[in-house]
Amino acid sequence: FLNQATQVNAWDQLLIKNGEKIVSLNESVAAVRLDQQRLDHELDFVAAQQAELEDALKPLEASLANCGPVDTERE
Amino acid sequence: FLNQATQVNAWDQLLIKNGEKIVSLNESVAAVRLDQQRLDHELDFVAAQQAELEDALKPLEASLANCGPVDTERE
Amino acid sequence: SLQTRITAQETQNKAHCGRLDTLAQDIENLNKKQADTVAALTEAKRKQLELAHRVLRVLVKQEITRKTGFTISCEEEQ
Repeated sequence: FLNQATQVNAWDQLLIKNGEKIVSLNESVAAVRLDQQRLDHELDFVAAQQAELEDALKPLEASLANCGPVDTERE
Repeated sequence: FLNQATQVNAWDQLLIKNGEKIVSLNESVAAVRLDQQRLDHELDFVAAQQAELEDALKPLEASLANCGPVDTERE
Repeated sequence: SLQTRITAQETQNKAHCGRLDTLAQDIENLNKKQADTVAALTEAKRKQLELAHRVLRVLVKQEITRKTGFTISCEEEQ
Protein backbone atom coordinates (compact mmCIF):
# COMPACT_ATOMS: atom_id res chain seq x y z
CA PHE A 1 0.00 0.00 0.00
CA LEU A 2 2.74 2.41 0.92
CA ASN A 3 4.45 1.64 -2.33
CA GLN A 4 1.30 2.47 -4.24
CA ALA A 5 0.88 5.73 -2.34
CA THR A 6 4.45 6.71 -3.23
CA GLN A 7 3.73 5.92 -6.85
CA VAL A 8 0.60 8.09 -6.84
CA ASN A 9 2.55 10.93 -5.27
CA ALA A 10 5.21 10.66 -7.94
CA TRP A 11 2.54 10.80 -10.62
CA ASP A 12 1.10 13.88 -9.00
CA GLN A 13 4.47 15.58 -9.29
CA LEU A 14 4.78 14.55 -12.91
CA LEU A 15 1.32 15.85 -13.71
CA ILE A 16 2.00 19.16 -12.03
CA LYS A 17 5.26 19.53 -13.93
CA ASN A 18 3.56 18.67 -17.20
CA GLY A 19 0.83 21.19 -16.45
CA GLU A 20 3.36 23.94 -15.82
CA LYS A 21 5.22 23.12 -19.01
CA ILE A 22 1.97 23.23 -20.98
CA VAL A 23 1.16 26.68 -19.60
CA SER A 24 4.59 27.94 -20.61
CA LEU A 25 4.30 26.31 -24.05
CA ASN A 26 0.93 27.97 -24.46
CA GLU A 27 2.50 31.35 -23.73
CA SER A 28 5.29 30.73 -26.23
CA VAL A 29 2.81 29.83 -28.95
CA ALA A 30 0.78 32.96 -28.21
CA ALA A 31 3.92 35.11 -28.41
CA VAL A 32 4.95 33.52 -31.72
CA ARG A 33 1.45 34.11 -33.09
CA LEU A 34 1.63 37.78 -32.13
CA ASP A 35 5.06 38.15 -33.74
CA GLN A 36 3.73 36.49 -36.86
CA GLN A 37 0.95 39.07 -37.06
CA ARG A 38 3.44 41.89 -36.59
CA LEU A 39 5.64 40.50 -39.37
CA ASP A 40 2.68 40.28 -41.71
CA HIS A 41 1.70 43.88 -41.00
CA GLU A 42 5.24 45.07 -41.63
CA LEU A 43 5.35 43.14 -44.88
CA ASP A 44 2.07 44.71 -45.95
CA PHE A 45 3.53 48.11 -45.13
CA VAL A 46 6.67 47.47 -47.19
CA ALA A 47 4.58 46.21 -50.12
CA ALA A 48 2.44 49.37 -49.96
CA GLN A 49 5.56 51.55 -49.95
CA GLN A 50 6.95 49.66 -52.90
CA ALA A 51 3.73 50.26 -54.81
CA GLU A 52 3.97 53.96 -53.94
CA LEU A 53 7.57 54.14 -55.10
CA GLU A 54 6.64 52.44 -58.34
CA ASP A 55 3.84 54.96 -58.90
CA ALA A 56 6.30 57.78 -58.36
CA LEU A 57 8.83 56.12 -60.65
CA LYS A 58 6.52 55.68 -63.63
CA PRO A 59 6.10 59.37 -64.60
CA LEU A 60 9.83 59.94 -64.05
CA GLU A 61 10.66 57.09 -66.38
CA ALA A 62 8.19 58.38 -68.94
CA SER A 63 9.50 61.92 -68.85
CA LEU A 64 13.11 60.82 -69.08
CA ALA A 65 12.26 58.46 -71.90
CA ASN A 66 11.12 61.53 -73.86
CA CYS A 67 14.23 63.51 -73.01
CA GLY A 68 16.58 60.64 -73.68
CA PRO A 69 16.73 60.41 -77.51
CA VAL A 70 17.04 64.17 -77.93
CA ASP A 71 20.05 64.25 -75.64
CA THR A 72 21.67 61.37 -77.43
CA GLU A 73 21.37 63.24 -80.72
CA ARG A 74 22.83 66.36 -79.17
CA GLU A 75 25.93 64.58 -78.00
CA PHE B 1 -1.22 -8.09 -8.78
CA LEU B 2 0.25 -8.62 -12.18
CA ASN B 3 -2.72 -6.90 -13.72
CA GLN B 4 -2.22 -3.94 -11.44
CA ALA B 5 1.45 -3.78 -12.33
CA THR B 6 0.59 -3.72 -16.00
CA GLN B 7 -1.85 -0.91 -15.37
CA VAL B 8 0.77 1.06 -13.47
CA ASN B 9 3.21 0.62 -16.32
CA ALA B 10 0.67 1.71 -18.92
CA TRP B 11 -0.17 4.76 -16.86
CA ASP B 12 3.51 5.54 -16.49
CA GLN B 13 3.90 5.32 -20.25
CA LEU B 14 1.01 7.74 -20.78
CA LEU B 15 2.53 10.31 -18.48
CA ILE B 16 5.92 9.96 -20.10
CA LYS B 17 4.36 10.27 -23.55
CA ASN B 18 2.81 13.61 -22.63
CA GLY B 19 6.16 14.76 -21.31
CA GLU B 20 7.81 13.79 -24.57
CA LYS B 21 5.10 15.55 -26.56
CA ILE B 22 5.78 18.72 -24.59
CA VAL B 23 9.49 18.52 -25.35
CA SER B 24 8.88 17.98 -29.05
CA LEU B 25 6.35 20.83 -29.26
CA ASN B 26 8.76 23.11 -27.44
CA GLU B 27 11.34 22.32 -30.10
CA SER B 28 8.85 23.10 -32.86
CA VAL B 29 8.04 26.45 -31.29
CA ALA B 30 11.73 27.26 -30.93
CA ALA B 31 12.26 26.47 -34.62
CA VAL B 32 9.38 28.71 -35.67
CA ARG B 33 10.71 31.46 -33.46
CA LEU B 34 14.19 31.21 -34.97
CA ASP B 35 12.75 31.45 -38.48
CA GLN B 36 10.75 34.45 -37.35
CA GLN B 37 13.87 36.23 -36.17
CA ARG B 38 15.54 35.59 -39.52
CA LEU B 39 12.49 36.91 -41.36
CA ASP B 40 12.42 39.94 -39.09
CA HIS B 41 16.01 40.81 -39.95
CA GLU B 42 15.45 40.33 -43.66
CA LEU B 43 12.35 42.48 -43.54
CA ASP B 44 14.22 45.23 -41.70
CA PHE B 45 16.84 45.12 -44.43
CA VAL B 46 14.24 45.43 -47.20
CA ALA B 47 12.53 48.30 -45.37
CA ALA B 48 15.85 50.14 -44.99
CA GLN B 49 16.63 49.69 -48.68
CA GLN B 50 13.17 50.93 -49.52
CA ALA B 51 13.75 54.10 -47.52
CA GLU B 52 17.07 54.62 -49.34
CA LEU B 53 15.40 54.34 -52.73
CA GLU B 54 12.75 56.84 -51.72
CA ASP B 55 15.42 59.28 -50.57
CA ALA B 56 17.37 58.84 -53.80
CA LEU B 57 14.30 59.60 -55.85
CA LYS B 58 13.18 62.70 -53.94
CA PRO B 59 15.48 65.34 -55.50
CA LEU B 60 14.78 63.97 -58.94
CA GLU B 61 11.06 64.19 -58.36
CA ALA B 62 11.48 67.79 -57.25
CA SER B 63 13.59 68.75 -60.24
CA LEU B 64 11.24 67.13 -62.73
CA ALA B 65 8.27 68.74 -61.08
CA ASN B 66 9.85 72.07 -62.06
CA CYS B 67 10.68 71.01 -65.61
CA GLY B 68 7.50 69.10 -66.17
CA PRO B 69 5.22 71.86 -67.54
CA VAL B 70 7.92 73.19 -69.87
CA ASP B 71 8.47 69.79 -71.42
CA THR B 72 4.78 69.39 -72.05
CA GLU B 73 4.67 72.71 -73.85
CA ARG B 74 7.58 71.74 -76.05
CA GLU B 75 5.92 68.64 -77.31
CA SER C 1 -9.32 7.48 -1.81
CA LEU C 2 -6.14 6.35 -3.48
CA GLN C 3 -8.34 5.13 -6.29
CA THR C 4 -10.06 8.55 -6.35
CA ARG C 5 -6.70 10.25 -6.76
CA ILE C 6 -5.74 7.90 -9.54
CA THR C 7 -9.01 8.62 -11.33
CA ALA C 8 -8.41 12.35 -10.93
CA GLN C 9 -4.92 11.93 -12.32
CA GLU C 10 -6.27 10.08 -15.32
CA THR C 11 -8.71 12.90 -15.99
CA GLN C 12 -5.94 15.45 -15.63
CA ASN C 13 -3.66 13.58 -17.96
CA LYS C 14 -6.40 13.29 -20.56
CA ALA C 15 -6.93 17.04 -20.35
CA HIS C 16 -3.20 17.59 -20.88
CA CYS C 17 -3.30 15.27 -23.85
CA GLY C 18 -6.13 17.25 -25.43
CA ARG C 19 -4.43 20.56 -24.76
CA LEU C 20 -1.22 19.28 -26.34
CA ASP C 21 -3.09 18.17 -29.46
CA THR C 22 -4.57 21.66 -29.77
CA LEU C 23 -1.15 23.22 -29.32
CA ALA C 24 0.32 20.90 -31.94
CA GLN C 25 -2.39 22.06 -34.35
CA ASP C 26 -1.68 25.70 -33.48
CA ILE C 27 2.00 25.22 -34.18
CA GLU C 28 1.26 23.55 -37.49
CA ASN C 29 -0.93 26.51 -38.46
CA LEU C 30 1.87 28.89 -37.48
CA ASN C 31 4.24 26.94 -39.69
CA LYS C 32 1.87 27.30 -42.63
CA LYS C 33 1.45 31.02 -42.00
CA GLN C 34 5.19 31.40 -41.80
CA ALA C 35 5.56 29.70 -45.17
CA ASP C 36 3.22 32.34 -46.61
CA THR C 37 5.29 35.06 -44.97
CA VAL C 38 8.47 33.63 -46.48
CA ALA C 39 6.84 33.69 -49.92
CA ALA C 40 5.69 37.29 -49.44
CA LEU C 41 9.14 38.35 -48.27
CA THR C 42 10.76 36.68 -51.28
CA GLU C 43 8.44 38.63 -53.54
CA ALA C 44 9.20 41.86 -51.66
CA LYS C 45 12.94 41.25 -52.12
CA ARG C 46 12.48 40.58 -55.84
CA LYS C 47 10.40 43.76 -56.21
CA GLN C 48 13.01 45.68 -54.24
CA LEU C 49 15.76 44.63 -56.66
CA GLU C 50 13.61 45.60 -59.63
CA LEU C 51 12.82 49.00 -58.11
CA ALA C 52 16.45 49.65 -57.20
CA HIS C 53 17.44 48.93 -60.78
CA ARG C 54 14.77 51.24 -62.17
CA VAL C 55 15.66 54.05 -59.75
CA LEU C 56 19.31 53.75 -60.71
CA ARG C 57 18.46 53.88 -64.41
CA VAL C 58 16.34 56.99 -63.92
CA LEU C 59 19.08 58.65 -61.86
CA VAL C 60 21.73 57.91 -64.47
CA LYS C 61 19.52 59.21 -67.28
CA GLN C 62 18.76 62.34 -65.36
CA GLU C 63 22.45 62.91 -64.75
CA ILE C 64 23.20 62.64 -68.47
CA THR C 65 20.32 64.99 -69.24
CA ARG C 66 21.56 67.49 -66.69
CA LYS C 67 25.09 67.41 -68.08
CA THR C 68 23.91 68.17 -71.60
CA GLY C 69 22.18 71.25 -70.28
CA PHE C 70 18.65 70.09 -70.73
CA THR C 71 17.65 70.78 -67.16
CA ILE C 72 19.39 74.14 -67.15
CA SER C 73 17.39 75.30 -70.16
CA CYS C 74 14.28 74.13 -68.35
CA GLU C 75 15.13 76.24 -65.38
CA GLU C 76 16.02 79.24 -67.53
CA GLU C 77 12.70 79.18 -69.24
CA GLN C 78 10.89 79.43 -65.96
